[in-house]
Amino acid sequence: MMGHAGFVLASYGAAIIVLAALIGWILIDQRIQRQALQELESRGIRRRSETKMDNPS
Amino acid sequence: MRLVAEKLGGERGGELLFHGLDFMVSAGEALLVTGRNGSGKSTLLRIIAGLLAQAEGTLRLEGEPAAFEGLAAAAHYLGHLNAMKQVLSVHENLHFWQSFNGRGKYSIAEALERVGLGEIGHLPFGYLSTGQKRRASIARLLTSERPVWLLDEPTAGLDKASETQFAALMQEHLARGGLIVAATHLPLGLAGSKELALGAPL
Amino acid sequence: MGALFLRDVRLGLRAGGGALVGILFFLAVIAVVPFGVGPDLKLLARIGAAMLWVGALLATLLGLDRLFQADRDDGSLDLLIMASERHMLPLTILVKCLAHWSVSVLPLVIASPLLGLFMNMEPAAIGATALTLLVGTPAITLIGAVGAAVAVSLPRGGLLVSVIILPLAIPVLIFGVSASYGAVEDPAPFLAPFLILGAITLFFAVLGPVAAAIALRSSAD
Amino acid sequence: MSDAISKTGRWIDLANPTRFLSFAGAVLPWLGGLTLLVLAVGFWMSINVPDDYQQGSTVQIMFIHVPFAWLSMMCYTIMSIAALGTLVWRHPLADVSAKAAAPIGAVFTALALITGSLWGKPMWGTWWVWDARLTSVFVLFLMYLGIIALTRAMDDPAKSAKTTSILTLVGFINIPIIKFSVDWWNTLHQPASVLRMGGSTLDPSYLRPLLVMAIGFTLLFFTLHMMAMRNEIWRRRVVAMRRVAARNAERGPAKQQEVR
Repeated sequence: MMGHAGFVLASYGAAIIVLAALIGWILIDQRIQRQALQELESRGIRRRSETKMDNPS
Repeated sequence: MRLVAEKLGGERGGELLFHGLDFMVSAGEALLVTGRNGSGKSTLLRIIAGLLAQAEGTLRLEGEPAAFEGLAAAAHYLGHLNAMKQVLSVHENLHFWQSFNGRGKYSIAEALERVGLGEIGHLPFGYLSTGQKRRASIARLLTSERPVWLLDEPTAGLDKASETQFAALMQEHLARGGLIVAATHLPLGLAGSKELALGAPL
Repeated sequence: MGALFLRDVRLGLRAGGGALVGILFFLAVIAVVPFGVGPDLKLLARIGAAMLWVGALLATLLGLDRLFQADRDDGSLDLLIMASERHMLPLTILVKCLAHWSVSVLPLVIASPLLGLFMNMEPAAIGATALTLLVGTPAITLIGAVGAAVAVSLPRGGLLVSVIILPLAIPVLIFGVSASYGAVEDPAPFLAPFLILGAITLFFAVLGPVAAAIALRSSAD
Repeated sequence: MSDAISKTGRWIDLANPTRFLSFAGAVLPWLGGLTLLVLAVGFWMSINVPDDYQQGSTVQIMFIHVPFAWLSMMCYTIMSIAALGTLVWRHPLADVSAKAAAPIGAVFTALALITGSLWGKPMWGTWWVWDARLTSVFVLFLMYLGIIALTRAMDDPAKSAKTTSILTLVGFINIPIIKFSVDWWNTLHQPASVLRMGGSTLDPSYLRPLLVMAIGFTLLFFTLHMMAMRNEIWRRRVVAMRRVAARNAERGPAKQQEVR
């Protein structure tokens, strides 16, 4: 009953790897969206709500 | 370089749309194909592009530049559809066609600038309006070099300003020794172009 | 050609999650099997390789009808055909098939070992099945290209493509499954059917794109 | 007058995601730190438990397997509530929440299956059996993937929100099935030992690290969910701004023409 350390290690390892991948994916996604927002803002594009605030037509 | 058609006939769905067409377009010339709906304008263009087989007659390109072998290889075809992917950006779309079809006189950025889309090359193609999509498609003609332009209703969906812009692009292409065959029912603003009226009763 | 491959891979990954649907279908088919035959682990282990192959075959057929349809719908197909002086059309089709395979079939092959565990298969059988799937599924995609090209101008060609292709894909299934069994059952050989499977894939790598090119040219209207 | 009302209505709609963004920005560092702390303590506690007389060292798998399984169900419940929020109250954040939760839930479900498999092999002698509990969790995993595929298949968020919500709610019947499968059917999987009538059957030396780990992973879920929701809001803003950009570009050259 003591020879099961491999299974314990494998399950902890799998959990860490998969969770790290999930966190990494979320962080990468975060960076992509932030960059896209910054790029659009640097082009002087704003959302409709904000442009409406400027010139209520 | 000239495009020569002799006794050309085309059919669609087993029905002969036109026959006995003779025309010749030389370098620097534009041929406007006119006619009512269903008279075979699109069919004629697709035959010239090699996408459909002609029912009769011959069609050849004489004295084409050595880089292009055959009519289809020397031609740009701008059909009803824009041949662009909605989810890819305009730039990605053009980049694909440029690397697939070979480089032209213009870079992608220049071509987009010429059609007035320089600002929005980074946007997915699907976000563009109909006219913008058409202009992006016109930019494709500029990014790869082809002496023959086959244009099927090229100005559909374009506003007046873009039409003028496009007319200038066509003039430039003709001045460089290219030739244009365009199916249209609107005047394209090309000075000194020939006209071929289809749809005369058989 | 590299550009075409990249474009198709990008489209497959970006648009609508087509790759995910294929793998989901595969998982669902495999999950349904134990309900059909009962959760007898010995029986599942015996039919495991065959079920994985059938599931992969069906999942591969699933997205094939879009192979040329998407390009036809937006007019790209005309330009691909017109460019055949620069890029041979069969080669273009081969590249499109490879891109399609890498996006929507390769994930199935990668998932198949996990499903092998669900079917209680032995490690050797799982390895052999994954290997035969890796070698054999390209053949299904390449045969499928012919069906997709034939059905490209039909408005609802999806089901028709599957029906056309299924009989042609049977040899792939036969040799794939027999190679998988050959790896675990003693008298049956593994190498011979596996090599035949590889040969089938190579054969269709030539025949499929050429036939599809002819079909595409004639179907243009 | 009606114009003003519709404008304020729109303002409230817009204010919610905006308020959420500033809230998330303020809370996330603390939540993330707390998550790390609790998980570290839980991890330290769980590697120091004595071996079980029956299960040996594999009992340590329980400390991650049970939280993953619990989270896989909690995540689906949250998505179902969000689906109700989308269908009944049309709250703009509800759809964002459901869409952001689906991949996280799928990952936790996959981990519950993987760790369960790794626990089952030494205990039962097989990686997988098709009994009620395991099968229903596998079905849950398939449903997560189906929901993800559906949200990705439609590019219009407003349209996909409704269909996805309906699918999510229909799939919710699976959650009680998972929960009670061990009681309703005779399965290999052991019955619930933590949450049950008449107190836990688990020895306190196992219960304590398990609870700490469960809290830690729940915190992790909320941290990730909040981050994913923020990403989703940003993604939608990018889409909206790109559409504005396409329209603006159209106005540009036309104006120049007029000037000329």
